[in-house]
Amino acid sequence: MSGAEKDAEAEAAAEVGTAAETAAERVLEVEGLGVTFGTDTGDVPAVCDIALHVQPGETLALVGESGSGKSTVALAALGLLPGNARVSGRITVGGTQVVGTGEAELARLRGRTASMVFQEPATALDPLTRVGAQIAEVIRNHRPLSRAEAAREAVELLRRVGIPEPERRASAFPFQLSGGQRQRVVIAMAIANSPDLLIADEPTTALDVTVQAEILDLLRGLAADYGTGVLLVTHNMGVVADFADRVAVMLRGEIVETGPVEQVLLRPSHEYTQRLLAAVPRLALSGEDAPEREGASVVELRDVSVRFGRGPSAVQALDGVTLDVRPGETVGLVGESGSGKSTAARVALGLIPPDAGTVSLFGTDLGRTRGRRRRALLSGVGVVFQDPVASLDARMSVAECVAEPLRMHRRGMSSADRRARVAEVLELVRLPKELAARGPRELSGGQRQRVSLARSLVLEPRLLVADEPTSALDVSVQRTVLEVIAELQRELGFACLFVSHDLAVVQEFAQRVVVMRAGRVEEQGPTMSTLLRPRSDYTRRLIAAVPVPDPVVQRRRRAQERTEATA
Amino acid sequence: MSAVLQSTTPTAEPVANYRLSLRRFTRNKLAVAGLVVVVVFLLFCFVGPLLYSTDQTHTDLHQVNLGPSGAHWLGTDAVGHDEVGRLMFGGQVSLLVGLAAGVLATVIGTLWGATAGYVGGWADAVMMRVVDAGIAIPALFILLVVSAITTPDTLGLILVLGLVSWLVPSRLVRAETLTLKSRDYVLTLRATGGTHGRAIARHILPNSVSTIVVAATFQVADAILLVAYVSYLGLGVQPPKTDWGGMLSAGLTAAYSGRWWLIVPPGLAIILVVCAFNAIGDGLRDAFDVRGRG
Amino acid sequence: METLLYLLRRALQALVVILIVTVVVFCLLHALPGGPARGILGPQATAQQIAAFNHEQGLDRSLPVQYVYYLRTLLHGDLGTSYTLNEGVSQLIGQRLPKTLVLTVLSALVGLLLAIPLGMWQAVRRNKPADYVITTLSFVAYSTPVYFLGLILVLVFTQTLHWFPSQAPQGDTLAQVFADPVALVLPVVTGAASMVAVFSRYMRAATLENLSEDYVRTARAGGSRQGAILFRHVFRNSLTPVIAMLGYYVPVLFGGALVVEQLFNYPGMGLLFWSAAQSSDYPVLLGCVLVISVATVVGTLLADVVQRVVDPRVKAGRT
Amino acid sequence: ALLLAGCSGSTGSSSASKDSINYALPANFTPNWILPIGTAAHLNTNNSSISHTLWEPLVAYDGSTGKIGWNKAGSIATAADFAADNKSVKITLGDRHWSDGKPITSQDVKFWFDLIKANKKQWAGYSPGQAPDNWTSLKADDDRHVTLTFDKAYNPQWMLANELQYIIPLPKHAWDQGGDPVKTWTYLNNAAKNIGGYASNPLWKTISGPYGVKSFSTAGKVVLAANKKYDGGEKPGIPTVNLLPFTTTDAEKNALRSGSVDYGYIEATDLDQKESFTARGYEVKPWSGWAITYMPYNFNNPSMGPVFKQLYARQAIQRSIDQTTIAKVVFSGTAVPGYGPIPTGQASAFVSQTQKDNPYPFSTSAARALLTSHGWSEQSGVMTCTRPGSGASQCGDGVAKGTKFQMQVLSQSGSAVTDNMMSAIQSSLAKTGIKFSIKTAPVNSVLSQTPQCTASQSICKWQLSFFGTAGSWYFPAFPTGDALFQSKGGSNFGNYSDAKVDQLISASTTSSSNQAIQDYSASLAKDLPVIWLPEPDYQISVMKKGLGGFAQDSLANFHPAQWKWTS
Ligand SMILES: Nc1ncnc2c1ncn2[C@@H]1O[C@H](COP(=O)(O)OP(=O)(O)OP(=O)(O)O)[C@@H](O)[C@H]1O
Ligand SMILES: Nc1ncnc2c1ncn2[C@@H]1O[C@H](COP(=O)(O)OP(=O)(O)OP(=O)(O)O)[C@@H](O)[C@H]1O
Ligand SMILES: [Mg+2]
Ligand SMILES: [Mg+2]
Repeated sequence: MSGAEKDAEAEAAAEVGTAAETAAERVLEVEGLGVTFGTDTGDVPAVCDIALHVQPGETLALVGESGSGKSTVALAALGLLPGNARVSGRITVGGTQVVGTGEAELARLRGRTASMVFQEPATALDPLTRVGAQIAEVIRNHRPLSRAEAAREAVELLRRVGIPEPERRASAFPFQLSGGQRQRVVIAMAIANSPDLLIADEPTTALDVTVQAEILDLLRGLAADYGTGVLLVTHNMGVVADFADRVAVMLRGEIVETGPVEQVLLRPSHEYTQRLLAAVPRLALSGEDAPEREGASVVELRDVSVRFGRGPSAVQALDGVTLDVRPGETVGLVGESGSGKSTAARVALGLIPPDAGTVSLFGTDLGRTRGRRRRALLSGVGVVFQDPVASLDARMSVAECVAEPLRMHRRGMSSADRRARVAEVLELVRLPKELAARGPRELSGGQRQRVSLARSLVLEPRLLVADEPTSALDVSVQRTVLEVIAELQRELGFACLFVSHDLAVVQEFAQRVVVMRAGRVEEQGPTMSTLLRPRSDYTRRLIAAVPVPDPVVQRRRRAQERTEATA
Repeated sequence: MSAVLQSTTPTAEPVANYRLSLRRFTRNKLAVAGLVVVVVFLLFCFVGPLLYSTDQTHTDLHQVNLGPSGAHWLGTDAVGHDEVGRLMFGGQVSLLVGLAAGVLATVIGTLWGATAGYVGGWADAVMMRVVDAGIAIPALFILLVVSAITTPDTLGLILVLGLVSWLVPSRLVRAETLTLKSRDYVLTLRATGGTHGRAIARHILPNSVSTIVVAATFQVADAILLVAYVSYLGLGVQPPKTDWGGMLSAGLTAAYSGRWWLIVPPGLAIILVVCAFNAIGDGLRDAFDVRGRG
Repeated sequence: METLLYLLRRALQALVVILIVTVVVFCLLHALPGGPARGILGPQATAQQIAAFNHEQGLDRSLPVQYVYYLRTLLHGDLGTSYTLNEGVSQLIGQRLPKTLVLTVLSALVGLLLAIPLGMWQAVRRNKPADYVITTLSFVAYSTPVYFLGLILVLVFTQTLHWFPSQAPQGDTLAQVFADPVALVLPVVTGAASMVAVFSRYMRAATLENLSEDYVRTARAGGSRQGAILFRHVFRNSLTPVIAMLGYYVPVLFGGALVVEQLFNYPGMGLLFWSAAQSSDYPVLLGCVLVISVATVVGTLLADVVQRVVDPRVKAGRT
Repeated sequence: ALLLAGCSGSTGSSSASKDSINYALPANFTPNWILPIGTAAHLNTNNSSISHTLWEPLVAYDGSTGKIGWNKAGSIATAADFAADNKSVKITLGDRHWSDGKPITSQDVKFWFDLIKANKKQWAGYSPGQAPDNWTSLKADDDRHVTLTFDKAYNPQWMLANELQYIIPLPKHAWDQGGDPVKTWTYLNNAAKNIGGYASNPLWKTISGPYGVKSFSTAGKVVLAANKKYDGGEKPGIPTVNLLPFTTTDAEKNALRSGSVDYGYIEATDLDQKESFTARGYEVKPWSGWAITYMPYNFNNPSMGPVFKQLYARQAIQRSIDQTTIAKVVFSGTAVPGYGPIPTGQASAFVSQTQKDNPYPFSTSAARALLTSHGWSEQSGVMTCTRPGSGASQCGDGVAKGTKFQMQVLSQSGSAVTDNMMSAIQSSLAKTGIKFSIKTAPVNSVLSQTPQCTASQSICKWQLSFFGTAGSWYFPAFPTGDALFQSKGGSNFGNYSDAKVDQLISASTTSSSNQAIQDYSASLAKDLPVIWLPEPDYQISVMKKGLGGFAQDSLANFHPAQWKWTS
């Protein structure tokens, strides 16, 4: 549909009357929305009595705790909820009622009047269809273009979302693109028919900060150029501050606060919003380096290289990495996605044998120890892996998971003692006792991650390797957990290798920081001096890309960047 | 003939909650019907002879090829055995061999596949080439040779059928083990000093249980079918023993003589029981599969 | 280049597999008691004739010598000569294999052409009556012994309804076989039945899995209709695991061919194999097993290659 | 109806015109040899039937005239005059010609003789001490007369029936390779190894019989066309003869039912459907064979050999087999009970009264009495030797105390009738207290697993063997037992040995009266060298009505030239 036609339609709508006028002004209007999921274990009421609206050219940010129903609202708006959802209330998109409308009619709406960008770029695209074709498909769903014309337009869209060499990339398969590029493709699909409404459900969480910033810029441009209304779901207050006009805060299926972004972020009225904002880690602008730690390294990587695969498709995941962690110290490992952080952590744990270089744990070469001695050595290690779903055996209860290290290394312990110890550790990570008997599948992502953490701490380790231990947590819970770790560390004096992509968190909790890029150590040193006065461009860019959860500051920063760029 | 109705991808995350699985299983009507059929047939074959006793060891040449009547509910066969009794008697062999061979194949396959998958590297490569070779050699050939070397009694038949059909489960279990062993919880265990034994016993085996159980049901179905096939080729159990496949193929000669009672009962028995086990396997897979929700 | 290397590696593995097969088969054959001579020459044969036969066929030499000898002739592309059929094994297989291939390939094609849409349709209508009906039917089709199914089809369609002839085409050449498509119907249907059952189940499972993938939601969000999503996206994504299974299905197809050939008087490879087994015709037996093994290995190899073509991720080693 | 016509056309419709006939070859047999000389592997019954229709034998001694005798119409010789001392024979050839017009002369007979003499080891008919060993010379008296001299006097009937019947005049002018019989043999055999050349190679065009090869497919279908130049007594009645191969009897029966076979067969179990075949225009005519059926005992078997050596034990076994009922019920009357070494399906002058009278009628109680009176008693259902020793009421030489009377048969697989017979035997033996277990294998495998052996050989584990689904042993016209029951006889699998029997056997071949062979018949009927079993018909033929004018040859050969469409 051309712009002219659209205008005509808007005019037609305007003629009907004032009531219709407001509806037409609001590209999305939600009233009294309730969604309940029917599951094996009974009904799960996800959201109830939600009311919100989005006007053309406006961005509404939907924030709130994990599991509060943000995605549910977003999906409901396009009628994309799974089959087990029961919806009540009213949703109007571009004048069309969504609830109760048939698939065929909704298909006419989707991708043209309103479209959507999903969180996970890895799986959002059909792996077997070239990206150009996938974009063209959306175009041809709504406009009578020939195949060739649609293909040409797809290339144009790829150019618009900032993909280099769009002609060539159009014929790439999704797996041949990076995560950021894939997300751009999804956005290209979403804007292919210049929709009135764009719903973006955590469009940048899977991406690292530099890419995140670019994507947000892109969305902002769209809203400005085409008057597209945006519903943005995110947990990142920095993004909200950067981008939103208005904010709605959700808690347990309800909207607890709405208002203009300055008001909500700077003068929150609801208690939950206040708590949320207080917990947001902020990059400090000044500070002192912690004193150098003494003592022999607990873990030391020297000139470690790791290569995955063979032949031309091989990946050099680590390339001459040298780092060490001293007793009582936390070393933050940062860097963009795919830079080799997790790999370095795994090498340190002896899970990946290095192709070159040495790894020593507690002063012993891990490559040369075997059997009982090795096990004894490893019993002093606690591990939290990045993916909370994969980290726990779904067959075991929470208590069993946490008790497993005790069973392995404290054979003599009585079961009563063991139970007591497990309860103690669960308490430490702020997990309620009732959870002990549940299976990991019955927990939220954040709870699972804390179970993992409890397991790693149960033996009072001498070394804790934590790979993004808080990625699935709300900022408030994240803060609590990180404080627990810091406190325990002060108490027990263990060393900690802390992998994170969140520079603010690292700045707050690590004494030293190692910045990685493409398998190499870009720079390392004491936290404050490294992050406040970075020596490499790369680090500087990483820091610049971290958004600040303050709309005023963020706007100023952006203006500054722009002038720097033009200068 | 050793095809399987098995999913190409091993079932994903198992569910901790068995009650939930049971509920999901019972919701699958076909699976429940399958279970009922299997139980009914087990009762018929193993308890039935106590209620309806017939002479299945001696022939009676004066009572051959009789149609159904009050004395012989399903008539008699070409050497005078009562057909109902024969069905029970043959069913004992078919069910026993099918179940035992299916379980045996699954056990061998599980051990082989789990070892190959867990040990990895060279051992895996060699073990999997052996499996490939096994798949490439027609089972029929092995059956022919083995039956020429030894008399296939019930035990022999179980062993032979078990030995020709462990390949598919072994591939399934290997695939499962491969993914499981790189799961973070197994890595965590190893990174914190757990032994291989513990990893296998606590994580890998319990988590592949659904794959194994599902494989076993399909394997049993296949084994029953294979027994029938083997009997058709004249390699089955020897008289006075019989099995459904043997009865069916013997009955087929009477297809044009209108003696349906020699064909339909054993044919139906095979189809029903094999269907039943397939349905059970299907139900189990749904029950264990977390993606199958809703 | 990468593909070439991959092919080379796979071919090498395949060779190893085939070598294992020959060793196993050879050993098994010679573990058979009695040796073939008496069986082939019949009860009337004299001791002299048996000795002459064993000498002529090299059966009086030690097993490893025989194996090496066999391998050597094999390398020259010679599979030996049948003991009973007065022909070279290569010629025999050359005559019989194409006929069996017609049968198996047609069965496989018909089977897949039916199974794939059926499976997809079932997935779309999951847990609806249609799904239950087809599921039940495919269980029944799978559970019916091939010989039983064949007999029923013959009884109904040739003896009662007289729709089809009771024999497969009797011509020797493929042209003659294809000249009589009506006669091919029953054998192909018999061969395809279990194929439809198995692969419709595979396809149903694969389709269900793909329908729950995120990209389906993306496509829906882009305004694509259910039909378009099914055919443009889900279909291709579901096909790859099904293709992977095809290679392993080769021996099953051959096994089925044996019964079909017996029932429909169609002397192909299955029957050749069977009668060679009946008459202890070692060279033919070895030749047949070898062909089936090679077919299986090549089948799996092809399935892999096709998968690489269909699914670009496989090539990049990221599945 | 249209469809139907299409179908029957495809399967090779039955010869509506009376110019051809479709004959069903035995299941799973494909013709693959036409040369009248060759190895045993090649010259099986069906191959030689085909070869005999191409090259007429010198003396056709068979059952094609209804009873076993010399069929002069189908022979090249018109007379065979034995010398008074029975040490030579003078044979007169008819005035006959090869298909290329050249006369058939005594040189063609000599050609065959020289070939066989020089290559006897490879020849199918060879058995040491017999033809050609016992033929000292063959002399061509003139073009139409030859004289064959023997090493001693022979029973003329035996000589005609069992030895002279081998001789087949061959076209020397077309086949001879420079007079070297060894080279010629090799040349001819090599040429015969090319089945593809059977219809085209000029070698096979020079024939003397009523038919020539029109086509010969490697898949087994053979088309014979009448030899227009044939000048013998058996003029072909039907111009084209199609010999059709079948994979299984079921396939053959299906073809019969659809009418595409004129002359086929069914199994004994199908006799109850006789009406359905007559309704389709067929006649069912059993084809009885000149054969006996039996199960050899392995007298050298380490465990059961000593038991088998006891006549009372063999009697007990024989008396436990109800041949009459088996023949009537299991074989549906298509078998006759057999009580001795002479076939009883046809009337003959060879069978003794003793054999006809059945010396050991069925009675399991009598059988039990035999065993119990010889020191056996039943223990848990199986007779066990309790009184070892060689006394009259003891088990006998070599039978150890505790020996159980249990034996296993290796029986031919693939026939329902055989399976049923074995079950019946098993059942009645069980009533006597003899445990009889059955193992089945393809007939070839049975034969190779039940060879002559000595007790120490591992292959000597076999106890009983059965390979007689279609009759165990087909005799030439004169049923001597030299190969079967003579000590060291080539096919005396169980190593039966009895000096008196040896004597009777050699008397039967040399003496010119039938008394010798009757004595032999009586003696073996009583001594039970094997378990005698019912003699089944060779096949139960099913012929289109109107096909007739011939008798089915009990020697199991078929003679297409005799087939006629009479209506
Ligand atoms: N398909 C489903 N079946 C059952 N329950 C569901 C389903 N999808 C979501 N839920 C439940 O609905 C609630 C809201 O989920 P939703 O995904 O909307 O949360 P969210 O606010 O997007 O959380 P997050 O920030 O973690 O993405 C959660 O409690 C979740 O467990
Ligand atoms: N098992 C593996 N096989 C092949 N390549 C791998 C493997 N593990 C990691 N890689 C590759 O190695 C590189 C480094 O990966 P790594 O997981 O260490 O990154 P990361 O810094 O932890 O990223 P993220 O922030 O996304 O977790 C990436 O390019 C990744 O694709
Ligand atoms: Mg969400
Ligand atoms: Mg990582």
